Amino acid sequence: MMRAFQILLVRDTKLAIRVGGGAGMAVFFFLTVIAIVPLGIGPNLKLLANIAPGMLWVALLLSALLTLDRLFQADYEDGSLDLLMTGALPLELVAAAKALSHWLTTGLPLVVAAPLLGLLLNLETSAFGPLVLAMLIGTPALSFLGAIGAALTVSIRRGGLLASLLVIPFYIPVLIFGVAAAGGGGVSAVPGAGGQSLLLLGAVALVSLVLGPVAAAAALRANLR
Amino acid sequence: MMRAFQILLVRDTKLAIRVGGGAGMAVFFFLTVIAIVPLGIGPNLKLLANIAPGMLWVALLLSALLTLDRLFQADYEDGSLDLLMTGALPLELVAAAKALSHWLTTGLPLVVAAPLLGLLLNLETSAFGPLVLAMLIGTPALSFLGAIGAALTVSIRRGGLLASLLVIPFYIPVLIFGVAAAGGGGVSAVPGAGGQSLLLLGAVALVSLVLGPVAAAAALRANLR
Amino acid sequence: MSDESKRHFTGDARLIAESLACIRGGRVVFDGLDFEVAAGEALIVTGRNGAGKSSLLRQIAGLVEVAGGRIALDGGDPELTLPEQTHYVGHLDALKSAMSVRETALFWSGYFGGGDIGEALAELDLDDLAELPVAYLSAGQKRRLALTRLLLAPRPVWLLDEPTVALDKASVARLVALMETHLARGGIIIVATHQDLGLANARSLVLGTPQGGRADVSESAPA
Amino acid sequence: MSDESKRHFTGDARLIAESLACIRGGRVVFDGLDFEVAAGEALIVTGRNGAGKSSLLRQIAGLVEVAGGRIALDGGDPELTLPEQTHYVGHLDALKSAMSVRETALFWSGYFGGGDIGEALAELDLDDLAELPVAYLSAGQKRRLALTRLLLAPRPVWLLDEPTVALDKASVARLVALMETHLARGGIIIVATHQDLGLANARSLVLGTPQGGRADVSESAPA
Amino acid sequence: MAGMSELTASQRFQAFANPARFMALSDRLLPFCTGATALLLAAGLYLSLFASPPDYQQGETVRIMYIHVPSAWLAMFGYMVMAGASAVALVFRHPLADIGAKSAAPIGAAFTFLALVTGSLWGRPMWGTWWVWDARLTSMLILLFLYLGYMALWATIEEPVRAGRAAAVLALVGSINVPIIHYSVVWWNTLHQPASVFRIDGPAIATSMLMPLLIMALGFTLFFMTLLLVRMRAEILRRRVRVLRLARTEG
Ligand code: HEM
Ligand SMILES: Nc1ncnc2c1ncn2[C@@H]1O[C@H](COP(=O)(O)OP(=O)(O)OP(=O)(O)O)[C@@H](O)[C@H]1O
Ligand SMILES: Nc1ncnc2c1ncn2[C@@H]1O[C@H](COP(=O)(O)OP(=O)(O)OP(=O)(O)O)[C@@H](O)[C@H]1O
Ligand SMILES: [Mg+2]
Ligand SMILES: [Mg+2]
Repeated sequence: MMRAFQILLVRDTKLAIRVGGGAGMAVFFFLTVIAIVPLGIGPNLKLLANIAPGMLWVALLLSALLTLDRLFQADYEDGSLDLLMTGALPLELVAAAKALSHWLTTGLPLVVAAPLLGLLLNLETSAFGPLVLAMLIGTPALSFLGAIGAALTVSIRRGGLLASLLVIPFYIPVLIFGVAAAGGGGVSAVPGAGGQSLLLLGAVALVSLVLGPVAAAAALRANLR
Repeated sequence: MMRAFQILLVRDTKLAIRVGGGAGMAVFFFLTVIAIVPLGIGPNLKLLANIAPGMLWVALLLSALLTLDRLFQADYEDGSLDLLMTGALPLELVAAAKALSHWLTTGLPLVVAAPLLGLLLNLETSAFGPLVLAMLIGTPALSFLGAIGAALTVSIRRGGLLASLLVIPFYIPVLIFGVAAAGGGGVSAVPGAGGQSLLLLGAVALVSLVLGPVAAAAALRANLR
Repeated sequence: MSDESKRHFTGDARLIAESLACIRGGRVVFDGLDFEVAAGEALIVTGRNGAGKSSLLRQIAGLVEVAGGRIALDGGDPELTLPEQTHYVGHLDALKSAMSVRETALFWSGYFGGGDIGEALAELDLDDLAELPVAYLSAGQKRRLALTRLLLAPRPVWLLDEPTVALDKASVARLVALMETHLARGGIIIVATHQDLGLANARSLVLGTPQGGRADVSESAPA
Repeated sequence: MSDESKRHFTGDARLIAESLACIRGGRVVFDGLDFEVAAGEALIVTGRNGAGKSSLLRQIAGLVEVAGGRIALDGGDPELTLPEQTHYVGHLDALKSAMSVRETALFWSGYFGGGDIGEALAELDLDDLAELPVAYLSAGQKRRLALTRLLLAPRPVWLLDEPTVALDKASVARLVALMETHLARGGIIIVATHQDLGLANARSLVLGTPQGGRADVSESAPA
Repeated sequence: MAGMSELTASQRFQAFANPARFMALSDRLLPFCTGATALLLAAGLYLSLFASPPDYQQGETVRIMYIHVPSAWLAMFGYMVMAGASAVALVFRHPLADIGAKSAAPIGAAFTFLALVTGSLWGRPMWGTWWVWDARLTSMLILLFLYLGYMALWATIEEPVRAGRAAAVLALVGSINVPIIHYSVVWWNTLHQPASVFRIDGPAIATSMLMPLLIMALGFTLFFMTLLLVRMRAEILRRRVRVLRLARTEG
């Protein structure tokens, strides 16, 4: 069973890299989003540094949202999902493998590239450590929670916007704690900026690791043709 | 020929509304993006008002990007595009009809909803006029330029990120002039904030109305199977 | 309109391919292919999987590049391109699950500049299903809906790529009857198939003999 | 592994359906359907388009909800669910254009816990194409690749939904031979088709008689 | 059966995959290009780093100019080569044009990156910041994005013919950006230097600095050409291998 999990993981990652461009593409997209923001809100460096962690997180959410349809939809449309369901691997683990592969090809490369992007946004160097840590903990939650939205909308061709809408509410805690843990402004009410937020972020991430695959599997079953 | 154009336009709009949720979904998505930003960058009202036009425009770009794959990909995958090409309507007009339908279901509703969203972001009421005008002129460019990216990546399943990447450089002028015309910060160097930027935005929009369909048609032809 | 769709096509049209070549994915599929199909004739394209039947049909429909040689409809409407004078029904059904059967037919009829859809749906026994969304159709019903396009607007050349796939026996018989009618009106049909259709006035073209790209055309009149 | 794939299945397994019902899109497709297929037997499901052949096969594979009655594999592996003991080849080919033929076979073999792929590819005459990306395959070649799944891991029940679609005559013969072998090993095959396959040990099930959902099962032994 | 007067498709295809004349020509050209590049770059580096005077305002940092300005020019030149070749490829379907455009992209992207980095390094002492979002810098960043997008498109579409055409369309559409980069300093008042070499009223720059700059620019251009030839040859060989491999899998 672990072999099937691993094989599925490898195949999905390979496909993501070939079809979607994989890691490089994710970073590149992230870069363009980050580059767009100063264009929109003006080149005031102080202001930029102020909102940099927030912007990084918003960009993270977006690149996750834009790639959600990669999770199940292609497999649904070409019939692969039917066959994955007749395998011995429980559907929950199928969903988990796909979410993990999504994280490997979108979340992880962004974590690695984050310091560079922080530079572009004029972030202080001292803020890089907490930022990367927060991203490392928070990004898996984006993929695993995203799987729920992707599964719910799997039978809808081009359900992109709808999936985003369904998922965004789940992303909000990640965003709030993520920004706070990264030392950004965030919702002021979060106390003890760094440590506590990081703990809360970790808790959210852990819950999503379990909740995501289970809910996604249930949603996929509900979408049986 | 005009009849075929109109029939295609109606059909695409209908499909967008049924499958993608259409106008309501676009506004709703826009709303959530706008709602997320304060969470990311903190609830400082002054700051928010400052960057409001920029954020509105960034959100506009994103909802356009997230729906780009709706333009040609479904038709390509199910074989409809093949048949559209054997019709008497030139491929350029096919692309134009699709881009127009994309604007009707994503850009236009957002223009209508913009004042409401400006309120959410604490924008001054006096700024609403220029903002709506700028959006009305700029959003068609997003759909028509977006068509190029969508057409270039039509043969790539889940080309979402790549299409965004290809399109973002073309969106940047729209963003810069759009924000400046809406009275936002924008690239500081843009002179004569309002009027001139609006003219430039208009020029970009006009160019894109021609360039978009022509380039998109060429890209579709290049992607012949 | 439905009267017009019954009119005869100009009797002297001929579809002519001269030393036609096809390259796909960097490999030569066929080359030096010559054939002619006159009005009222069908050309039955056969050959093993991968011989290039679909590629040939797509070339005629303008959907795959002609790598060499030429293909033209002599005596066709000089105002229209060859693809504009063909109906192509390929492996893909070109259906939208969110549209109903009636809407689908209406759309294609409008887009191709055709007329009434009632008769076309009835011909393929879809009138009972007209209000159903396409998502609810079975494979054969979808195929029949794709085939109605042939009847929605009059075009002289029909390109059918394995049209009988998923059809039950009654539907196959219905399709063959439609094809006979089209031929009787002076139409041209090129059909790629692995199944014997029993058309009266048909030549056959065998693609992909083992040696390579060479192809044979032979006259034949199956029972 | 490839030895194991040649082993016999337990000889006394029977696929049993009891007053099975199917509802799709709010409409009853069939109901009160009873049949039994013993090891070594094939059930050929026929019926007009929309009769419910695909729906039945998907029910057995666990992909469409069973609206009433039950379906089970008596004497099968008690550790496994019914879908885990079936190979389903449906209308969709479940292929990824970005993967090569070999990669596709390797993936499914690994996922289903099977073994060597070389023999399976050779059986369907795909070994020459092994390095080609799936995007380059013709319709029939794709179909053959989908069919290799049957050979990649041993499973007693084969569910084939119009498996001959797009296959040329040689491939159909090859497929029929594979089916005979599977039956000889004590496997069970349920195949929905509009074409006569000429299987020796086959019953037939006709779905969707005009009156309504009732169905007939009859013994038959076509040539 | 085949048309007698015409090439058969396989012959045409061989010609396509096998631009033998280009290979022969480039083989003879390459040594000269390499030699000239080495000479010019050596001379240029010596002149710009040691022989030329420091600026009376900028001091030694002005030496960044001798790298920055030629790379910026070649970034734009590279895009024009790419777009020109793309146009030829689209209109005349000449395989070499296709290969040329594809090979020019990474070189142009590298020069763009170099211009961005050197500009950024120069900006720190001159403007007190690594980066500002003014029109020149932004349009240059867009140029990098265009290059990267172009390369990404080539990389994701598997089939060379299709990829080439799609990428050509993109290159042509993106070429609008080149004049924008050049005139950005005129159309918007930016932090960046206005044009001082290519001006209607002659260069506004001291000859002692202009000479080394021009030599460096020439050296960079030859360097670009040399790299382009090498990359095109490699691409042609890669395609030959691909054709051979495909020919081996089934007829
Ligand atoms: C990342 C930052 C920078 C970028 C992207 C950049 C980009 C460019 C480009 C594209 C050109 C060629 C313009 C043309 O010929 O049309 C150029 C030329 C030039 N740049 Fe920069 N630059 C940057 C920073 C700087 C800085 C900090 C300085 C010095 C203060 C500088 C001084 C020059 C000069 C003197 C020229 C030659 C102008 C001419 O003769 O046309 N650049 N730069
Ligand atoms: N996804 C679906 N949703 C709702 N109804 C469906 C769906 N798929 C099929 N149906 C309906 O169920 C009935 C049986 O369909 P099914 O696909 O099982 O028929 P079939 O016998 O396989 O036909 P064919 O020979 O055309 O393949 C049809 O009347 C069809 O309208
Ligand atoms: N999209 C494609 N890209 C590259 N090569 C392709 C493509 N489609 C088909 N080919 C190749 O072209 C050849 C002819 O394919 P084609 O689909 O025309 O065959 P066919 O005769 O229709 O076969 P079938 O009976 O299986 O439908 C095959 O060898 C195939 O590998
Ligand atoms: Mg075919
Ligand atoms: Mg069926």
